[in-house]
Amino acid sequence: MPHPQHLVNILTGIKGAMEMKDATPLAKIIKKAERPLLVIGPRALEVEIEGRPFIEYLVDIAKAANIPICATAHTKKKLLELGMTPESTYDVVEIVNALKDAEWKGVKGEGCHDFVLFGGIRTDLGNQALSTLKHFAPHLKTMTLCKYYYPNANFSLPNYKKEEEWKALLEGLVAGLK
Amino acid sequence: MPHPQHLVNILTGIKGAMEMKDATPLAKIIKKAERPLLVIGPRALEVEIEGRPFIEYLVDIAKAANIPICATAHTKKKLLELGMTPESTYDVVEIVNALKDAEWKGVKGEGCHDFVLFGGIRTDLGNQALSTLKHFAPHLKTMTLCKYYYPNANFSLPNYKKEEEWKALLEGLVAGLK
Amino acid sequence: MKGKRKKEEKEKIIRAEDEWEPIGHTPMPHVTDLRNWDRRLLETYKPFYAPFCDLCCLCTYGKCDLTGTNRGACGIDISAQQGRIVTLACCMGMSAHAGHAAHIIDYLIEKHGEDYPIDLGDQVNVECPNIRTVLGLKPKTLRDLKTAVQYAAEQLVHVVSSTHTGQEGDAVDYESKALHISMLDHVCMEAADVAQIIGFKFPTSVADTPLVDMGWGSIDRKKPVILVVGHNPASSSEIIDYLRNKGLEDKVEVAGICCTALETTRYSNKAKVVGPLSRQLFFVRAGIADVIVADEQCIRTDLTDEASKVGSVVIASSDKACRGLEEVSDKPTDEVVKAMVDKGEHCLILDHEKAAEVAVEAALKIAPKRKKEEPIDEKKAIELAKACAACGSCTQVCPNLLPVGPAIQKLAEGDAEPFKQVFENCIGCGKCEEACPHGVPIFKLMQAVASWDTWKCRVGRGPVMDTEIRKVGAPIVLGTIPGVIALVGCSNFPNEIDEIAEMVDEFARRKYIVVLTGCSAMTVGMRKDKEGKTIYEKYPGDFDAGGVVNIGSCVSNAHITGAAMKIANIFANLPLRANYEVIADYVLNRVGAVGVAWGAMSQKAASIATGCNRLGIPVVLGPHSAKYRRLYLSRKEEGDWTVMDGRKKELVDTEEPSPEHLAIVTESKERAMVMIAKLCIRKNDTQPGRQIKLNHYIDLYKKFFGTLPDDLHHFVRTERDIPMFFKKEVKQFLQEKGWKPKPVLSLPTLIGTYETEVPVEATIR
Amino acid sequence: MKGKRKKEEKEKIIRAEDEWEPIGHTPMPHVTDLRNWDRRLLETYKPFYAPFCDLCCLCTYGKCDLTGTNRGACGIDISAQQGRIVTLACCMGMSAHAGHAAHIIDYLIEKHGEDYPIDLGDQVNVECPNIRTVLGLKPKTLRDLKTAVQYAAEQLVHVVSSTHTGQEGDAVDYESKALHISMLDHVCMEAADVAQIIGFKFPTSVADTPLVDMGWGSIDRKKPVILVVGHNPASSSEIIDYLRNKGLEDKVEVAGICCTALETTRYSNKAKVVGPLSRQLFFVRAGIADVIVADEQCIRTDLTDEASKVGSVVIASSDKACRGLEEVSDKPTDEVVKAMVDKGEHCLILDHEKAAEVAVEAALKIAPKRKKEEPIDEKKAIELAKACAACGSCTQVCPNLLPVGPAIQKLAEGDAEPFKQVFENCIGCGKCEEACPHGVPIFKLMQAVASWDTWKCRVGRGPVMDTEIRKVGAPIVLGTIPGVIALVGCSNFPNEIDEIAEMVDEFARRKYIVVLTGCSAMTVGMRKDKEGKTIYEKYPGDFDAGGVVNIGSCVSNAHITGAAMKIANIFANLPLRANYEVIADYVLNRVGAVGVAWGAMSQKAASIATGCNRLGIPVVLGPHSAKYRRLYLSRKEEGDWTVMDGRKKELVDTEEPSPEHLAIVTESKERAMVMIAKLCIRKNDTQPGRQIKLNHYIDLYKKFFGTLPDDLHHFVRTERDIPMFFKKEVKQFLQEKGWKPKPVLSLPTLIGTYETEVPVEATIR
Ligand code: SF4
Ligand code: SF4
Ligand code: SF4
Ligand code: SF4
Ligand code: SF4
Ligand code: SF4
Ligand code: SF4
Ligand code: SF4
Repeated sequence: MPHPQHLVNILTGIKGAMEMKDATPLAKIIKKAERPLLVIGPRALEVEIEGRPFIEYLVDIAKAANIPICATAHTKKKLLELGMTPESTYDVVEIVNALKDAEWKGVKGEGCHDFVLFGGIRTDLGNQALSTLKHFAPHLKTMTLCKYYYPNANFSLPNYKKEEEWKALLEGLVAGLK
Repeated sequence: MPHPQHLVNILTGIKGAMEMKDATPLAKIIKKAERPLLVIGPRALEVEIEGRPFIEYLVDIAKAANIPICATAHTKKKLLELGMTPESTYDVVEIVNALKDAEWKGVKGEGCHDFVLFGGIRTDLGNQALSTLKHFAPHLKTMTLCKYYYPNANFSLPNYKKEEEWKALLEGLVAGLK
Repeated sequence: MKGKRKKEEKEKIIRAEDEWEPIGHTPMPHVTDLRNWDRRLLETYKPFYAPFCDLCCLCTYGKCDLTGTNRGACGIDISAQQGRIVTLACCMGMSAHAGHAAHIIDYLIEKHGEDYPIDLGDQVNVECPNIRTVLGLKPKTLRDLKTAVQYAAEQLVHVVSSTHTGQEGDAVDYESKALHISMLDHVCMEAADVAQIIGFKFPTSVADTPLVDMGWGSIDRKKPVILVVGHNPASSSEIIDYLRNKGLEDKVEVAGICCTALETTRYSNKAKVVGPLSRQLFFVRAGIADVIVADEQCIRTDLTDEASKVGSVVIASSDKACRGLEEVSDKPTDEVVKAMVDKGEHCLILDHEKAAEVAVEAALKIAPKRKKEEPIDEKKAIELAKACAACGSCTQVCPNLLPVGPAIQKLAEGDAEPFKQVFENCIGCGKCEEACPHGVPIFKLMQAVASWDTWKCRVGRGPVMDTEIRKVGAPIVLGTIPGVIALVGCSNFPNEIDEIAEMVDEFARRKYIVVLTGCSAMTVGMRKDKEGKTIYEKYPGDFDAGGVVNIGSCVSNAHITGAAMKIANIFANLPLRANYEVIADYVLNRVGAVGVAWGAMSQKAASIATGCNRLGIPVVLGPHSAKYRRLYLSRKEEGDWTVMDGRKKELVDTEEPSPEHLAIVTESKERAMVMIAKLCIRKNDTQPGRQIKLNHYIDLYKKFFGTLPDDLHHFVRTERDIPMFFKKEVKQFLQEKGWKPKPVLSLPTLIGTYETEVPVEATIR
Repeated sequence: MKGKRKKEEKEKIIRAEDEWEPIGHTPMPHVTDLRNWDRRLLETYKPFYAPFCDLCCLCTYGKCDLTGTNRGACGIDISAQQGRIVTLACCMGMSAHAGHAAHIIDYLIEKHGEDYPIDLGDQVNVECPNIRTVLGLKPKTLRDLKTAVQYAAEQLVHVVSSTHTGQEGDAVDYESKALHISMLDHVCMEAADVAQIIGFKFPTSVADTPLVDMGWGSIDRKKPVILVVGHNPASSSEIIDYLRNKGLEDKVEVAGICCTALETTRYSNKAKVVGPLSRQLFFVRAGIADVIVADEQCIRTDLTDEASKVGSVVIASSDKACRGLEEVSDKPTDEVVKAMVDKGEHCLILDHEKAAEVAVEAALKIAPKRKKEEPIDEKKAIELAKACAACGSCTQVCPNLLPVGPAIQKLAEGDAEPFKQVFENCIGCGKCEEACPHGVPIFKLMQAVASWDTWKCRVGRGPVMDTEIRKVGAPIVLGTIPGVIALVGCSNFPNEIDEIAEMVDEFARRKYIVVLTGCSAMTVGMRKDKEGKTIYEKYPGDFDAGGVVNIGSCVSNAHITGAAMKIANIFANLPLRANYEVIADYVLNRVGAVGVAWGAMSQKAASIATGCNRLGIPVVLGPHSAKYRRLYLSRKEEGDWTVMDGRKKELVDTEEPSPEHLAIVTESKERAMVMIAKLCIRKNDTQPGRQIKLNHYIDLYKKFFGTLPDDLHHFVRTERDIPMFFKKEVKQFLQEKGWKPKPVLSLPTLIGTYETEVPVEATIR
């Protein structure tokens, strides 16, 4: 079990995220999902990857695989500007609270999601939200797209030291999902 | 950080033992120590490796590298029977309490030990005792010779599933130390 | 075991024969007496758990891995375990205030006698609404306050007991216990603050309390400086007295950090406020203080070590934080001072008068001997920053997730701005400097980017006056004052100064009533607008639309719940006495008050917030607060929003999720503001009132999110609820959503929707 | 803040005018009043920490990594953090007893009135030594017991408060607080047990209390079976009463697990003891009970789930453990019974009389409807064991580190012996079965290897009689009775039955006085010797050399500390009243008592042991107890063993490390026995007494280790200390060690070696 980026959120137990370094298997996993969801948080507005906002990569991913979006915090506004209408707007804990419920009808009213991707949530809050899902949502899998390791996810990217590696992974993912 | 054998003792932080699978580097590390000590606990009397008591392997190691012994619990009696007089007899927490003190004169009166090997201590008690040393004895390194992973040591053997692997390591160590 | 004798005993304690109000159903409630109310609340607002650790390490059976459906060796599951930890946290928080209360009341009894009367001036008749409502006692003297705290202490025993291995095993039952002990936290805070107000003669009947100087820049470092740190004004007021008696008030600087600062400025407006907890280590390391008097709570545990490094001496003065120091309470002052001056010895003095004398005498002698270093300038900082090897360790350990390393690298290149940002968001924990393998003196660097400006803080006011309640009661309940926003707790987290100030500004401008306590009350003053005015200079201090009120220190939080209770009492005429369920139900359904604990970090914040929750006041928390492990969230679409129509006595499905949550974490200040506006909505709003509330909700939502709120249809009951300004687009939106009118109730209540002895009639007066 | 008024208040509470004894220096001590005593103790017996986790997760600044020299974001270091967790654990433990005491006293006041007198029969005049010594109060009535518990509750507030973030920051100060609250634990236990004894009229003046049947085999499963679980006899005694009144005592089986079992047999010797906590899950799953009445403490948190699986119904009866059940205290009995019988509904009844009625009526109706499964036989077990795929999961999760998997594989091969061993060492946590991916019904398998034999347990005795103290006081203090060994706590760990029984046998045979409480008192009876006799049948029940005394339930632990205090009082004539330091000093230096908490696992055990430590009684713990994180160890060669010679009033370096440790973990029963014998050594031993003690120490050491003790020279003061039997070899050994004679003191004391108000004269009477 590798260490998360922020030691302050560290080691919580014996079930830790699988670290994913390659885009290809990740894309496969995502494609296999029946009802995926992409949760986009506000750090996606602030963080840039080689000059391009992280949120645009996330939008690319959503588009590539036709994944509905839940916009948390105030990300909705930017998404609209990018011409992407999120399927729902919640606080991150609210969407997690809904996802916990296997009977929930999901953001599209088609049933609860089975695979949830997260991007742009603070590491501490994100890891806590993922903790809720790890414990209480056995019916779904989670994955994070930020450049940090989130131990409470099922799949997580590693702690990237180099931006270009992160970028390559995200781009690879977009390509793989198309 | 691999998991310890007994999950009940698990994950305590971010500093975990280096898992050692090969005898050669281990022997080197031990040889480099100036004042090593071997602490032998009572499980060494009960556990057998392919019919031979674990304690005999430990005695072989002590002899090979001329390492003084601290016998904890009631192991002293058996050691005497094996013709090996331990340099000291303590409860495991007592020897650890002494080892914490960098000014201690050691079991031979020559100064505090810089490298301490443990064998035959219950996993839970052993890992707790190692925790004390991890936190409070920066002046020494610890290593365990039981067939379980002790996260609080500096060096630990892995969780062996197969006895012969453990046996091979111990025998390799004896050979390497001679 | 409710028992006849037990009842008699309670009646004796609360002086049942005093007929100021009829006695309600729950005088001095025992742990389980309000359990059904809690269960009803938590049916709508279910505990939401985010475990911070999958393991339990509370007994030697463990550690147990409780992941998912695993149970511990004692049989406990992960939900109950979270409830258990939350309960324990609330006990720790509550006991901090109960201990403070017990101590200060004894101290004041020693000074004034136990018959010393409670008199909060002619503007406050309902002097202790929490004690009245919870115990059923109308306290008249210090002794009565002591009685309230003793009762709370007895309850603490039972609640702590329930956290023992093999006791409670159900999450909701743990929450009920957390709610109970947190309700009692407000009782203890009230007892403590009221005791202090009367005992130290703090002002209570003026809204425009003085403005005092704030900031390290305001301290004259040439004078001897005594720094008081913590929460308990016993020692600091003795210091002021000693200075006054000796005519030294202008010769010695007394500056405070954390709540003791707020208390001290209530006692003397020559005292200065350094700032909140987040500035403690920074200020101590700056070496400005000659003597530091620490009392209790929020004191850095490495204080003595840090003080020694810069040659300050520490006097610990509380049994709660003895810090391993030798007690010298009974030694001659001269001897003690000598050891401090000559050998830099810190000490423990449990006698406050003695502590004060020693502090002043030592400061007078130490100051001339010390050469206090001036803060370094930017040039020097740039030079020092060059030692950074960009290893990233500092960034990795920062609890506030700040980009410390990159900012230092920028600083080394001559750009101080990023590091300035870091400092402003910094909670001052010191982890970064500790972690740096290259010895970069990060705190020293901060001196160069810190503003040495002086700000203003309005002195804390204490309880809201009855006259004010009378004036705002109707507008609040009916909704024409859109809400009361209480920024409480530590504000020791993300972008504290800017974010808190921005939120306060936004809501004060919108004519909400904004109240503040504790570190938040300081923080908010640490920003100036373009004209150089702080928030306190910009807005009046009245508890009225558009007012920004510094209620006081942390224990003043009880006056916030107290104000809500007083609305029920003074405006709606409901008796408070032992009438907790009715009052909480009233607040939940009719008083648009919202707590905001943006930077809450400690166990006290947990119990303060949880105490608000039991009373029906929702609380919005900052992002890192997910680490508290538990929220109370509803599911607006799946939830059951049925209430009793108090007039018609029939159940009505309102379909309206108001207030939507009881405890929620939001991710950004934008989201928080929108959530706050929404949480002010109450079932009881009049139609004009609802219009105003929705107007703000829509306006804020549009501002930050760009569209109409996507849940707006849930909060529009009839077309008359729609704000004029947005009429057209809202109508269109409602049509798209297939909206249908919903019932409007004038007396919504939960009483009658669950098993309780309280009759529905009790909700009407 | 010691204060005049505070003093007056205390004097009123303890009725200073009652002149039964002069008032000592610390009536009703506040948290810091005995701090110097603690610091003195901990100078010799330094806290030894073994962190169970490197992290702190107590506030939202964290998790903080505290490894080595790292500090938390609040400034705390790993040592202080350990002290903090230990303090919290002791608070949890103490509050469990304080809550129990508060509850049972109120319950009994309701029954008998608050003036109900304390009368423990003509053999006990010093009725409450802990309350006398700590508070300075000689309690006369139930009301006085309540007073003691209220005082303890107030102290709890301050101690819990100190664990809040930003409060105490020093390990030794935390330990002092843990010692304080644990001393009060003994006060609360004493109050609880004395209240129970007088309130339920338990026998107190007989040594040979009856023997009752023990073991699941002793229960007639054909009758309706009511199982009582927990610690609080309120409901179980009401059940007995109800059965008696209805003439049903022979028609319904009442069986108990944990301390409630011990209490219930004190009330009715028809009641049966199932066994200790470790058998709870096993017994519940066996489905023998029709109704389970759970009160408080030591109740599996999954009880209702497990009961449902086998068709038993649960009545929860304590506010401490409501378990999410609906409260039906006020519903008609018929209705409640019907829901239980028809729908298997569990419920919460907080009225004990009602709970009893419901329990009996429900049991009568449920029993005929249920077909209780017979335990499976070995053949069936072998078959079921074949499902095992040898995956090792069960072995990996066992908190007792048992080889579950391999034993099951042996069982599948037809060899039941290893699995039998596993069962005997099993603490019954259920983790193995939960972890098994192949659904092996491990608990069912246990039925086949469990002995369905019946054993005997001697009914608990309560306080040691004054007459007994008078008889043994001199021999104990002078050393001719080599020691008092108290096996306390849970004994829910390694090889409990065999190891505890073996230790008891060894020391009883050697004519030590052996006392037992709680689960240990049951466990020890669960083994028979070759003649089929249990320990209780083999040894007399007197508190005298070679006696094996079941003192009672967990709260009876106070009678063990109480007995030590009574020795000081009755034998040495020292006043107890508010005289804690003097009494503790006496016990430490002169009373050869040792506690053994072999299977201690919970927070209560932590506080019980820590309370013994403050009084100078060393405690030996089992190996897993290292997870308590803290021990008190001396370094015999490096330590300073100087004491005051009370007669000559001069400091003497005794060079003798006695007692060597205050709290130590030993690895094996062999080591434990040797350590126990050694820890009985006291500075005050006469020379014949020391000979006897050394004789046992040497004899045990040789038996288990094969040589003379290698630290023997430390404990031989003069040649006259050497036991006859070993004279020659010891002399030779001493010569090799370069031994020289050491001073022999007749009045060794720590008073005078540290700062205290107590004069040395106070140690002599
Ligand atoms: S309290 Fe329960 S879950 Fe926690 S360590 Fe003990 S047995 Fe395990
Ligand atoms: S002192 Fe400030 S910047 Fe440094 S780690 Fe703490 S919060 Fe982060
Ligand atoms: S830890 Fe020190 S060297 Fe490393 S990035 Fe931070 S300031 Fe630079
Ligand atoms: S609960 Fe906290 S202290 Fe316990 S194991 Fe988890 S992180 Fe460590
Ligand atoms: S209490 Fe201190 S060490 Fe623990 S998490 Fe909070 S800041 Fe970190
Ligand atoms: S029930 Fe017994 S054998 Fe199974 S895990 Fe628990 S202690 Fe081990
Ligand atoms: S977990 Fe089950 S299958 Fe695995 S070894 Fe144990 S009994 Fe056998
Ligand atoms: S001895 Fe321990 S396990 Fe047994 S009843 Fe008492 S506290 Fe519980």
